[in-house]
Order: sequence, then C-alpha cells, then structure tokens
Amino acid sequence: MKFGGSRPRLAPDPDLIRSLAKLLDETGLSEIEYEAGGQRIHVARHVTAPAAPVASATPPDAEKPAIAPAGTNGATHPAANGHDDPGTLKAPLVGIAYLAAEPGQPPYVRVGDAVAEGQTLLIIEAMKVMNQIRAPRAGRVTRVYVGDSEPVEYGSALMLIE
Amino acid sequence: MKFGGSRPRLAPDPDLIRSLAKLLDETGLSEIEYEAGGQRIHVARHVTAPAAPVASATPPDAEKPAIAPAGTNGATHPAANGHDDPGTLKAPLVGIAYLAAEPGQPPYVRVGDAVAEGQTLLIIEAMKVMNQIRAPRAGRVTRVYVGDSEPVEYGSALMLIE
Amino acid sequence: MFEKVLIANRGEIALRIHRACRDMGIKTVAVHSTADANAMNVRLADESVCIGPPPARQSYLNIPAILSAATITGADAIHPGIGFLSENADFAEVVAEHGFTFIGPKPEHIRVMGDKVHAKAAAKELGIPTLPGSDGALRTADEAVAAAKAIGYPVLLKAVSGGGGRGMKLARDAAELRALFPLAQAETQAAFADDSVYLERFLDRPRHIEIQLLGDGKGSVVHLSERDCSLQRLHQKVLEETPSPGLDEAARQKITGIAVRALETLGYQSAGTIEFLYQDGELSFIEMNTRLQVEHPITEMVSGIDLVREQLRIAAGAPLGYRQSDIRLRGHAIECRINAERAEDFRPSPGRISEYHAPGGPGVRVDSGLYQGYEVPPYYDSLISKLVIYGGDRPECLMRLRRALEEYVIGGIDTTIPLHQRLADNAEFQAGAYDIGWLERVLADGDVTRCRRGSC
Amino acid sequence: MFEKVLIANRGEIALRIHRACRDMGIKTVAVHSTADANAMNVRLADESVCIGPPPARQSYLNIPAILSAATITGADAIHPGIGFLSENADFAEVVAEHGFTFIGPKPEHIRVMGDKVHAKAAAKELGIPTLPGSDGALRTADEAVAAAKAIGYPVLLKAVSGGGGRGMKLARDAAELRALFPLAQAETQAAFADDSVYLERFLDRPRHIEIQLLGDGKGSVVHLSERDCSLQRLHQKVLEETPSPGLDEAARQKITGIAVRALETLGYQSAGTIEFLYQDGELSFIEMNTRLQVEHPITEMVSGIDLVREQLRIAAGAPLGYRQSDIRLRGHAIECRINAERAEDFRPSPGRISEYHAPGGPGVRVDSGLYQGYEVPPYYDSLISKLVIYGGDRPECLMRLRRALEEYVIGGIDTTIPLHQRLADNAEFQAGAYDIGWLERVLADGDVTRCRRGSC
Repeated sequence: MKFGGSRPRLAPDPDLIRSLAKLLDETGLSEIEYEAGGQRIHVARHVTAPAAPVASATPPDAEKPAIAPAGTNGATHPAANGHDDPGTLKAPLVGIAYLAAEPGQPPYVRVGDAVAEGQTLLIIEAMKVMNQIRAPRAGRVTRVYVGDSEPVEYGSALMLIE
Repeated sequence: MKFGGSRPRLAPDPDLIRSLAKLLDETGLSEIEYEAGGQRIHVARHVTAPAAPVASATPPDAEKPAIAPAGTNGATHPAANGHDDPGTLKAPLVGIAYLAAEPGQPPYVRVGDAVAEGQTLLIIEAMKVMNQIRAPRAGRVTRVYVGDSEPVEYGSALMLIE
Repeated sequence: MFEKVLIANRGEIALRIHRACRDMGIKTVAVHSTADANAMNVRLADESVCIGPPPARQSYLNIPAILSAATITGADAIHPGIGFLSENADFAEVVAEHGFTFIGPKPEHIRVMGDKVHAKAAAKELGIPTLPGSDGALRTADEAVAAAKAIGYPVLLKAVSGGGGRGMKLARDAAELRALFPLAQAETQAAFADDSVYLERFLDRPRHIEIQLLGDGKGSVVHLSERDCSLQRLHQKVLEETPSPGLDEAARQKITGIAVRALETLGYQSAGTIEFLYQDGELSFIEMNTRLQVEHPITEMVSGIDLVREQLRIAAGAPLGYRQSDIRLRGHAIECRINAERAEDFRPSPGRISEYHAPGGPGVRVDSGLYQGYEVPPYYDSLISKLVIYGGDRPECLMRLRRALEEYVIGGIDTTIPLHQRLADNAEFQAGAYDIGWLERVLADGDVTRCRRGSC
Repeated sequence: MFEKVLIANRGEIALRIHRACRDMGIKTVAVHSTADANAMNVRLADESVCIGPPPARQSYLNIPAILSAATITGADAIHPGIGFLSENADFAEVVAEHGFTFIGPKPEHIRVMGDKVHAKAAAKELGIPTLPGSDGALRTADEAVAAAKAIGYPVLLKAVSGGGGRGMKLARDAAELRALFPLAQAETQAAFADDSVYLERFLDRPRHIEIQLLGDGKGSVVHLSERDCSLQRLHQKVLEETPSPGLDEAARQKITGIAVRALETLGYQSAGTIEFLYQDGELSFIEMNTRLQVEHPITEMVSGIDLVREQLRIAAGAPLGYRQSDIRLRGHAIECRINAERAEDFRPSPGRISEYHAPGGPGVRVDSGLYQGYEVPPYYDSLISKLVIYGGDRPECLMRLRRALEEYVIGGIDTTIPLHQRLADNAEFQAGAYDIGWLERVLADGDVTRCRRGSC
C-alpha cells in the first residue's frame, strides 16, 4: 500500500534470481550471468576450485542491437565489420571500392602479396573522385574483406596487412 | 551497413542456459560466456565439492519496481511488507485492524505474550463486519507490525509469532 | 467533480481510466491482486491497495475487498472499467448503498441489458430492429414454412430451451425446411427434453457494427457513429475501425437515429454501445453493452471526445453540454488489439518483457501498461496493448498502421503483432471486404500468416 | 513520389522524417556517424550508411560522404532535417547537381534568408514589418534625437559594424539619448575602429511569435497560424504552444495575411517559418527559417496536417491541393523539449538510458528515439525527446501536460522533465503571462525550481 510518494530504488527481481537458482540446481552449474539493456544479473553458488580461463566466442552478428524493430534488421556498427586487428585497413571514406586500376586488369594486390609502405592497395570512388588507398606500412596482405565495385561505408574493414 | 531485414532472436531463455550447461559437459570447459550487443550470458561450473545452498539475499525493497514514474512512487508488493518468515501472520483480507476489542481497552496481545492456537490476536473490520484474526498455532508474539485502527491490505504482515 | 476515484480493474483499461482522472486533476486509487503489484497502473496511481490473491474471484471480483479499499482510502467514486464487475447490476447497487458513486449506468439498465432474452425484448419495444424470427415455438412443419415465408430464407431452426448449437438446422428453402423440421425437433427433444423449436433469419456474411452512445440520464443522448468490429476470431474482436468501410450511409443515418431515440426513451446515463449484425443493408440487434468498450479509443480519435472523461462528468451529475449537431467526426481510426499470444496458433505467452519500444510520432496512440522488465501474469486475459492509429482517411490510416507495426518491439514474449502486420498487408482487408467470418476463413487458409517482407 | 529518401540528419528529427516517409510507403536511408550506429532512426531505416566519425564536421556536415551514401544506396531525394546542412544553400545546389532532389526550398530563398542583413531588407521589400530603426548611421546627437522621435522611445543605440553588445546603449528619452550618444560613439570607435552608430526601437518584454507557412513553388501559399515560442533560456526554446495565449486576434489576422502574400511574391516552395517579436500589438520581423522547425508538431496537432509529408509532396512536384479556407485549426497544443540536462543547472547529462517509460493515452504524442539501453552520445545537442500534448482547449492541454509529465520516466541520465513539471505548475505560465525574458527571470528567482508535490 502506498500513500503519498517517494521514489523507489532500482532492485533486482527476486523471482528471476530464484528461477536462476533453480537452474543452477537443475544444471549443476555454479554461475549464471545474464545482461540485457543496462541490467545485469549474476548468480553463483561458490565452492572451492580455481576458475578455468574463460572461453569466449563472439558470433558474427555480435554487434546487432538488442532491439530490432519488426520488419527491419539492426544497424551494424562499422567496428563490427569488426576485425579490430591493428593490421586492419579501414575505409577512410564512403564510396565504391575498386581492387584494380581498370575493369579487367589485374588487382593492385592479392592475398599473400608483400606490400611496401605507401603502395596503392585499392581505390575508393566518391563523387567521381578516385581516391587511392595506400598501405600505411610495409607488410603482407593476409585478407581482402571487400569485393571489387562493392560499396563501403566509413570505417568498414578493407584488408588485413600483417 | 544493412540492406533488407530479418528479425533477431530474443534472450533470456532457460533452454539456452541448459544447452550451454550441456556444452560444458561435452567440452569439459568450466565457463562459457557469450555476448551479443546489449545481451550477455555467462555460465560456469567449478567442479569438486557438493553444491552449498544458494545464498540469494533479497534486499529489503527488492519487490519495488525498477521504474518509478516522475512525481509518483512505486507500489509496494505486499510480500515486501515483507518478513517472509514462516511465523509471519498476514492479513487475509483488506480492512481496518483493531488490536483491542474496544477503544481504550487493553490489546488482545502484546509483544512477548505467549499465545495458544486459535486465540484471537486482533480484529480486521471490513464492510462493518468485525473479523477475528486467530493464531494459526501456539507460540510467542515477537513482533506486531500493524498499529491500532490502521488500514491493512491483503497479505500485509500483522504479527510475528515464534 | 470527484476528488478521488477508485479504479476497480487492471491492465491497460485501468491505466486508461487513471489517465482520464489525472487529465481532470482527480486522484486515483488502484486496487490490485498480488500478481499485479508492479503493474504500471498501480505504480502511477496516487494510492494503491492489494485486495487479494491472483484469482479474479478473490480480487477483481471480490466486492467486499473493493468496497473496503474504497473505505480505507476515502475514495468518493468507483470506476468498474471493462469486464469483471462492470456489468454487474448488484455491484452498481451495493456501491451506491455504501455511499460511493458508481461510474456507469443506472443498475436497472445494466440489469435489463445483461439478460439476452430481456434485452432483445426491450430492444424491440424501443424500436430497435432485431433479427426476424418466429416469435415463440413452432409445433408443425407447416407452421415453420409459413413463418419462414414471412422471415425469408435462409432460416435457422433453433431449440427454444437450447444453446450450444444443439438441434440447430440451416434451411435454404421450404423443401429443405420440411425435411429438417422433424430432425430438429427430435434432436432438441433428445438434448433438452423439450422439442419446441423456433426460426430465425440466417445471415451468412454479416458485419459486426456497433453504435457508440452517450447519455446524461437527464434526457440528452448523442451518438458518435459506428465502429466496425467484424475482424474476429472465436468471437473475440481482433481489430476495429471507424468509420466502417462497409456500412451504407442511409443505414448509418437510420440506425444512429433509432439508437439515440431508444436511449432517450430509456433515460440512459453514461457511455453505452449497441451491437448489431449488418447484412444486405439491414441491421439487427445483438446486444447492448452498458459499459466502456475495449475499442472506444478509435471513436475518441475521430470525434475528439474523451469517453472516459464523459463517463466521469456524467457520473458526477454534469449534463452532456453539447448537442448532436456539435459533434464533428473527422478522419479514420483503427485499433489493433495486441495480445500476449503466438500469432501462429494464439497460444498464450505470458512472461517477462525483455525489451520494449513503442511506436510514436503523428497519428499514433498506444494504450498499454507494458515496460521493459514487466512480467505479464498468466492469470488474466492476454490483451497487453492497444495500438490506435489515426489518419486523415482510410488509406493514410492503413499506411501509418503498417509503419507503426514495423516500429513496435515487444521482446521476451510472443505477441499478435505479426498477425496485425499480415492483416495490414492483406488485399481484402485493405479493400474493406470482410465480414465476421472472414478472418477465421483466412486463418484457415493460412493466407494471412504467409510470409511478408522477410519478417518471418 | 520518391522511392527512397536519404535522411541527412540524426536524433528525433531523423526518426520523425523516417516516420513520414514510411507513412507514405517511401524507403529510407539513414546516414550516421560511428557514435549513432545504434540510434533508433538508424535501426528503423530500410538502409543505413556510416558516413564518418562522431564530429559533425566529418559526418553530418560532410557533404561528399552524404552524396556518396546517396549514390551507393540509389536514393532519389535527400531530406536535410533541422540544423546541420538544412539551411546551407550550397548543399541544396550540389544535391541537385548530383541528380538528387533536395527536400526543401529553392537555394536562392535559403541564401537570401540565411543572411540577417539581406533577410531584413528582403522582408521590408516584401512588406513584412521590421523593427523601426534609423536606416543607416547617425552622425550627431541631433540626428539621433530626430530619428528617435520617429521611432519612439525606448530606443537602443547600436554599432553599425558592431555585434556582441559592444557600444549598445538603451535610451528612454531624448535627454538620456543626448547624454549616451557620445559614449556610444566612443565605445564603438574603440571596439570597431568605426564610430558609426544607429538606432532601433527597444522592446522590453516581447513575445516570440512565429508563423508556419507552406508554399508549393507554384504560387500557392497557406499559413497554419502561429506558434508562441517565448519560453526561452539563453535564446534556446524550451516549450512552445499554439495558439499563443498572448497574441491579439487582429494582429494574428494582419500578420498571417502579410506573411502569405510575402511568400506568394517569392514563389516560396516547401515549409517555412517567419519569426517575429510581438509587443504592444505590433509584430517585428526577426528572421525566416527556410526549413522545418523543431516545434512543428504542435502545428500538426491543431491543423491535422503532417508538415514533413507536405515537404515530401511539394519536393516531388505536387501542388498544395488545398486553399487557406480548407484549413481548420482545432484545440490547443504544447511541446516540451526534453533535454539530457540537469533541470537545476542545465549541465549536459549524456549516458546510458537505464529505464524508459513514455507516456501514452489520448492527446499524447512522443517524438523520441530513446529506448532502454540506448546511449545518449556526448557529441551533439541535448534534445532527446519532444513531448507533444493536445487538448480541446488550453486548460485541458495544461492538465494533460501535467499528467503526461508525471508518467514520463527516463532513467540513468538527468533530464529537463522536472523543469517542465514546475513550469506546468507555475501560475504565471498557466495564465499565459510570459515574454521571452520571463523564464530566465523566474529561473534567477529560483521560483520555478521550487519543490512541488514532493517530487524533489
């Protein structure tokens, strides 16, 4: 019952805790942690034993937002074209990527090629301007993420140079 | 960048937790953590020693809602008048509680009194009817949560009998 | 006007009534079962009282508990909402006996309209057209054929003491009627130990058309035109719109006039709705609901009149204060009832709302107590949200409906949003070509649930 | 009509434009910075393109990136929204040069109204009343006094090459003017190496009144009456309403007529707003905004006209299709700008939305991309939601405003909701007795932030 008013605090839902506790029993797990939309719940039943290293695998669509309105899909955060490897070459601008100087000609580089710093790797056309994308440093092209004549957005991964 | 659309899966579900638990068995891992934008699930099993009982302490106002609309306060879940002690005597109906038979007379019981099963402890008036609230079992009154002539709602704690 | 109103209901309608009260500066008392302690209407209310455990019998139908709650909170009026005690004449009476104002019609009007038989008789007296039928039982096939001649084929043979379709026979002509009559009698005899049967006109593709009315109990009555509630499944309304895409203007004029005169004669007070079957330009009385309807918001959208506010004003003794000629209806409105059910098989889906995003922008109204983290309880009906769309005309309304459904996210449970999305994309619905049997036929075909825009 | 529109903006206005497009069945392309990848408008869009890092210069103001995004997504039109590139005539031109339709006015109209000096001159030519002043510099105190006689006191002395208040002097009569004139000249000389000063009528308590207009570029122009945007803080609008509680009907008639004729003369195309200062029955031109306004929804609520839809229709070459006489304004509407700021000191408060519940029910519209779990980025302006309230009249609208503010929950960050709650409870605001200086005076008094109903 309430009469008049003062603001309550954020609080975990005991029923959720109870149901997770039941799941611990049922599955013999010692920890369950769940996070969604700013809320996180973590239940554990601790027994002595050293924790093994976490095996964490991120699925391809990891950055999809939690909510996706009906009939549409989530926007992919550019960082999600992901591969946050330091050797990843990312698009510095929006446009169309070309892997070769001219249609039909061999590409500037192929996977496995060694490249010198400053060497042209591909072209991104924006507003009729052909922007040469050059290697930031010497290395070897180990992956090409973008296809010829494909649109790229700012920050999307183009190649991996190691 | 996205083109077109499809609807993503919704966590949290016990089946997911169960299947992850099975994976722990199968792989011999002791923890699995999975994160997908806004959502994260983490299960672990630390082997050796029998599982101890769950220590899930519920904060006093655990049942208060997470959201409190501006300018109003949260509704208190009756169970949150709380004291989920088995000895708690709860109001079986809505009404006005009277601790004595007549105004000015001594109360039926005081803290510290021993009470017999079936003994009248207080009265709740509802629609002009005086409902005698009796002791469910013999014991000692260790707390009285409600004041004389106070309104009580269904399920609110009246007394503690131990 | 009232100082404090107790809302004897739950869910979105309790929230709707709370909003109307707050819009008028009236304090609210929410009564709730233990299962609804965290419901949005309870949390927004100025005061709240837990009146019992989850079963409605012990809480929302618990008259002593509700009256005690009104007493201890010092409420001066009680709004029964929809369902539960809203059409319980005894409750309306006992509320008054305890010195509270019942926000609704006079008990006698609730009572007469609450009984199907009396209601049809009353309707006839009031000049409201009813389904043509043989008044009373028919003894012989000849009597039946004579009656059918007057009624017009096809006709339905029904058991007088019947119900549940037992002994019901459909006859398309006199020959068929003669053949079926003895069978009907026999079946009826077997089923109800009484072989008296009667005839009624059979409608094969009627629409459900209802007229919204407001009376102040002082002789003033206005109508707010019709709502078309023909989109039904198992007699449950799924989507409603106003104006009806299928009601003939002459029929609309005629029936609204009859309905207004009928309630003037009754001296009806508060909001009320008369439901009709409509086919071949004819309207036939089904029943009168002496309460607010779930679908009332679409009438509010096109009329600009807040029906709950009117109920409160009228209950407080205020006159309507406007005439029929003051009422201007504008545009088109549609309501989608969004239930916590699987759109495929309508299996109930209570549970925790893991994510929530309601549509907004122009022409979109959402009546719902949902929020992220809310637990939809399994004890009550599955209506969790009413998406109400306004458009300047029906095509605009339909476009906006699609857009709003695209935006609406309710995670953690299954809802009927996908059903409404498919309805919005259905050509026959878009053409307004549907009757009360249409949705079930389409669902049976599996048509409506066929995939669209990769949304399934 | 367009197939696919690229929305070159962010936040609630990008969502608003998305909704208008979807209401018309038009596909949308959202362009966004890396900071806005999870914004609701991006997630609802049919397609989205990341165009750069958080700084607007490199993303929302990055013309090549926006045009490239339009090219690779095959959009056929670009809506600039509000702010950013919406009043950039060069952008409007280059958009057209690249074969896309710019959804907005003709570049020349954007250009002339974008320059304060040219705009005032253009306004005068168009017969729009401007603030009385000495046209050009005054050499002597006698000239000044003569000019002031024509203008009327109080007058403000300003530096011709001025700005920033340097050399500004307020004179209430001739004596004061004579005394201040040399001082103004000296200060101006010191500040701008040029001692030429001019006079303008000084308004001590003006209201901000703006007229909403729509033109189809084919000679048809209509107005949708005014919006009162006098509730401002540091020249930022806080709350807007229509109709204005302070505008005299004769003045309304006069100014709307002048505004319509002016845009007819210009052959203006798309939505536009002319802003005025209003005092003592006189309106004086401030500027014209050749774009949508943040507060456009209140005009939509009372007129039933979707302004973004009209922009799209007009840009696609459609004529208005209605006359001034077809427009019916009904009721009262108020918009509260809800910012991610502390209500006490307006300190920005970006961050994660930990809980969210938007108000609903009749007469409540929310334009916001907020959802639980959304991260309000620190890089852009702090407007996170527009609460738009409709009522049959101003008192009803004010009551509903209070109710809706009571219901609105935005957790995890500070917002200006408490400020709006206190405004709604302020007697002077309720009386409509405010001018553009009122809110800052009240804030200085600490009046408006005083506690109410235990909500602080």
